[in-house]
Amino acid sequence: MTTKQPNNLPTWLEQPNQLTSQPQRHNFLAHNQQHLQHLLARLSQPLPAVQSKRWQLSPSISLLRLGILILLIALTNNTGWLWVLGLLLAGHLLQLSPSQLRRFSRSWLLSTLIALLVVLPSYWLVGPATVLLFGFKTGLILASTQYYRLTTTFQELLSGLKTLHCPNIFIMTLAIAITYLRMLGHYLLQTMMALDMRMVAPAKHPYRLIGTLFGNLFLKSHAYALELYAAMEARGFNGHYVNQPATTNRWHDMLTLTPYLVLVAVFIFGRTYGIN
Amino acid sequence: MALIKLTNISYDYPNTCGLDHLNLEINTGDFICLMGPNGSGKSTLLRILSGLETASQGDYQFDDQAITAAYLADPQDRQRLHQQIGLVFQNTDVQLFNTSVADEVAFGPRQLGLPEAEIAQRVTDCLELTHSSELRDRVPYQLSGGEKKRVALASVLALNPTVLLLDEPLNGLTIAAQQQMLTLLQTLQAAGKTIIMASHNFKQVQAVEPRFVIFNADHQIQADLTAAELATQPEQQAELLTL
Amino acid sequence: MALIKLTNISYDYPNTCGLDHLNLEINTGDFICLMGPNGSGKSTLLRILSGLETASQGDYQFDDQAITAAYLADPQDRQRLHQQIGLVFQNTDVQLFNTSVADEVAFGPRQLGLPEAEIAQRVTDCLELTHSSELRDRVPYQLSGGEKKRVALASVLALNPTVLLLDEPLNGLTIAAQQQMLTLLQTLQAAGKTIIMASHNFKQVQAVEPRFVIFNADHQIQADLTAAELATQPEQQAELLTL
Amino acid sequence: MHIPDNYLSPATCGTLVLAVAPVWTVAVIKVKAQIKEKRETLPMLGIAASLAFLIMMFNLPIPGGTTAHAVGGTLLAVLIGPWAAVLALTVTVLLQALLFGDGGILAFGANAFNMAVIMPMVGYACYRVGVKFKHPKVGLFIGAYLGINVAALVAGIELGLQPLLAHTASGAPLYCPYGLNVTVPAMLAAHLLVAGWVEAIFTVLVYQFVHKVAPTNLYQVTPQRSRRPWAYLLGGLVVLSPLGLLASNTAWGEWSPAELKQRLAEQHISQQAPQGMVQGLHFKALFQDYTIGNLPISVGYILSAITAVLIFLLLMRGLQHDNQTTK
Ligand SMILES: Nc1ncnc2c1ncn2[C@@H]1O[C@H](COP(=O)(O)OP(=O)(O)OP(=O)(O)O)[C@@H](O)[C@H]1O
Ligand SMILES: Nc1ncnc2c1ncn2[C@@H]1O[C@H](COP(=O)(O)OP(=O)(O)OP(=O)(O)O)[C@@H](O)[C@H]1O
Ligand SMILES: [Mg+2]
Ligand SMILES: [Mg+2]
Repeated sequence: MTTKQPNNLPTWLEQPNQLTSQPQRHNFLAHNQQHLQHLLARLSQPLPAVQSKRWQLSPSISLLRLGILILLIALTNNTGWLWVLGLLLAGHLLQLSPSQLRRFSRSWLLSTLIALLVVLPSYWLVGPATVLLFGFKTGLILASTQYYRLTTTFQELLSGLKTLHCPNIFIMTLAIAITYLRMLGHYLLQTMMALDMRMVAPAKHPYRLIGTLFGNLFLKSHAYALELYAAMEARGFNGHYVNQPATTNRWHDMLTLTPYLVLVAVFIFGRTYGIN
Repeated sequence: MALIKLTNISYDYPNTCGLDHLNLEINTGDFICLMGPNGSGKSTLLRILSGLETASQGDYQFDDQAITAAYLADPQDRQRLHQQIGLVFQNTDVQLFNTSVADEVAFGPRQLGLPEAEIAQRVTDCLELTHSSELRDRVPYQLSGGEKKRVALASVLALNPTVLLLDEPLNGLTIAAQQQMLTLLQTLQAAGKTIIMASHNFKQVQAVEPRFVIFNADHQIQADLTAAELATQPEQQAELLTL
Repeated sequence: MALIKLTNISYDYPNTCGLDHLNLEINTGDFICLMGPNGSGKSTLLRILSGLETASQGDYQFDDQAITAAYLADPQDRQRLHQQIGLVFQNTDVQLFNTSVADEVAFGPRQLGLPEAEIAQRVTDCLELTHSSELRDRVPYQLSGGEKKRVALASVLALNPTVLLLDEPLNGLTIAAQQQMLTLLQTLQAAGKTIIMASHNFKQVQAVEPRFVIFNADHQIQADLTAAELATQPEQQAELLTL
Repeated sequence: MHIPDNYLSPATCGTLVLAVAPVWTVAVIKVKAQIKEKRETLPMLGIAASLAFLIMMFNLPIPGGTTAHAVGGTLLAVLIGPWAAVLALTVTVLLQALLFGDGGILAFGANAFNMAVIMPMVGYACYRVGVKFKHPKVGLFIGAYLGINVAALVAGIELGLQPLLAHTASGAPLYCPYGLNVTVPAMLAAHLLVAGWVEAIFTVLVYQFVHKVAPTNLYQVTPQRSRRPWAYLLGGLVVLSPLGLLASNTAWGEWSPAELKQRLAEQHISQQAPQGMVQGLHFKALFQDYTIGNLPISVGYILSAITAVLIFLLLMRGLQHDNQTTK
């Protein structure tokens, strides 16, 4: 094998670079890379964070349960009621593993704190009772959604929505969106890294760069859309996701839902007797 | 009767030419290797064959059925075509979209509605065939380049298509893995599958004695040689070695 | 004094190992070829060298400067590092994001604030060196696989980095184009650049007589041989041929 | 912009879901037609949803050292068409609510209304006007800026109405405790001053990129053939208008200035009704709280709704392109 005559390099390529460095106030690329990495870590989790073997709920029921719980919390102004609902929730939380529970508490406390900060100034407007009630209710709602998120996978969410007769076009869009979020997120992350490698000076027009980044992402995703969809079709996809048949027990489902149904009944009829 | 018959196929991208008046016949059980300079149209041809694009001009017959834009517009016909033709993309990234390798491979069979036991069997088999059993529980997009290639092939194999289109499947694999893959493809061919792959690795591919279809830089087919023909033409062979 | 010095570098992905206690010294003007099985950690090493990731453990010195997470967090230091190190990604798709090939190549020099005349000069030179002048006005994401590889190299070259990291740059190129690229890399090495590439094409790469750093499947360095050493070890050579 | 749970009363949330439902229906019909013409619209919907998600989580630097993020409602409308954008953004909002804790689950209707309906529609309308006057970019810029601000305004109103709609017997608010005088200025200030500009600049730059590289990938308006979907939408709105009664003790947002003032005073929030509203609400005098003559209230509502729809239709008609050139 003969190598050809080495081609001559232009002079600028033969001399080493003069290193320059200009101050930069903040690095939005690095910041966003971190965000994306968190998102991807969360998305790549194939199993739900918590999976109880004995007590597996069908996805539609857990979605329903979440809805009922939030609605009840939002509707009532009775602290006693909230107390009961809180106990119910705490019971669920007991099923979490210690590490999960710590994770749960951290994000829950943070989000509740933020919600409280927003309402706090109203203390001077309407007094402490409102702030307390609001804080209590918001905390409970955030806890129940957080619990749902910890125990549910995307696939379960999809099949849950499907069982609840959500229009197919929504489900499809949701399914593709979740799939793509991972792919596009990964792509965006890699592109940002590549960009980072060539950001040898502070960006003069950061916005132009971002426009390029997302314009490029759109076009690429357009092309990906066609290819991936074709690849999915090529593998038998016809607009319906076939899911792994879930092994759930109807009795368990009903049993788990019962306390909630009782609560709803008490809530509705209790009104006439002044319970709440 | 030829399985695939291309007559005068041209494909134009918005501002470049992709393919220029191609004629090609492929029979069931053929093992074809597409070669040619970069940008000569190998990928474009594979995309047309798989029904992802329709030719701007010319006629594509698959199994005596004309594959036209109208044919492909019908979801059922399209699906029927896709069940017979599997494509491994040049950029495997676009092909892997599930959350675990096992799910990835199971996706196709599951869509077909096979029983779970059979799906599990197929997954295990395909991963074994592509030497990627140990990747089973990994997340596909986090694999290394070569690992992705193998998983992509496994996921297409799981559908058991009769025609396998492979766009540079050897890329990014170690020489040993390339040989494994070629051996696997050869076995598939022996089982009656038709295999059409694009590759630049003449050296490696030569071992399985495919029929070489060689493109030139003008997006045309320059030569079409069976292994036997090639053996009698040392100057062609030398040319291919440095293509 | 070594330009790059890695001491006991390990890298852990969330649930797999990327690199396991690596030690490596690279001098200015070296031409290094990383080889090893798929998933052995070549790309991971290149990403660490480029400063895109920081090692989970161990010490990375570049030009007598420790490259740590804290160092990389400083935008100015980061820029200085990136002016010296250029990286061509394994998946070149992610690297090309401008509206035309010419813009793509001009991106880096423009960031540096060079005068337009010089930028134009660099663009022309780089495209010529990589044999892709005719792609000048094309849209990068619409190129074929091999064309993208060449444009990616051109866009990195335009920054004139002293260290070039190339992740499987020969992938998807024809044999002829591979040789062209290797010749170009050799010329760059002769001009004093340090070149570190990952590749599986032992046959082709051997011609430029690089130093081979060989990984094993356990993410460790198994052998580190200069071309001269390799010449005296035919059994090693045979092993590499089928790696 | 994402309203979390418990800031809006369940009644408001329910009403808003019902208000968006007809829009979704029309969107589904429209998009199905679009899919028939262009198959890739289906995957594009999902992709656009995830794109919107990424846009909303991408921090854009703003002078002063902090960051803001764009929403991309107008951008998506221009890229994939307004109706497809409605669906895609709805999915994004749902995804954020259910899986990422951005925005509430009960408040989903409200968030969808603000971000998935108002934003792309207002933005797209401006863009179309811009296209008509041969300045698409100007139209787009104004559209993006207006779109996000109108959405913010609506969100501010939704929040600000809560103390009036839901309170205990003693007048203590149950949900968002701030009145209109706080929420509207707060939302508007943030968006008029910062987020609006960020959104507008971002939108135009991405548009510019796509327009330059692949103008064919932009949404192409197909000449309108059927006006049926609009009819469904309007019909649905007419039927739904009595829901205004259900939403609260009094129809939300439709008090006479006096009542408003009294309610506000009740809560010691403000001794005076906001000046703008006093003037803005004068036209109500015509209908006297929608009770025309001795008709039952719900009929009055429907009549008012029909009137509004007719005015709306007339406006639409005036803005439409003529199919035949009039000579
Ligand atoms: N999406 C696209 N839009 C416009 N032109 C394209 C597009 N994809 C490919 N091309 C052009 O069409 C020609 C054929 O491309 P194709 O990808 O088929 O080449 P190839 O033979 O597969 O090359 P390689 O060996 O590099 O993969 C090339 O000139 C390429 O630049
Ligand atoms: N993002 C990621 N997350 C988790 N694991 C990863 C990730 N990227 C790579 N890995 C794993 O780390 C190991 C090293 O990967 P790397 O990409 O460095 O291999 P490689 O030597 O470049 O292989 P190839 O020759 O196939 O490109 C592999 O086992 C791979 O599966
Ligand atoms: Mg190709
Ligand atoms: Mg690699």
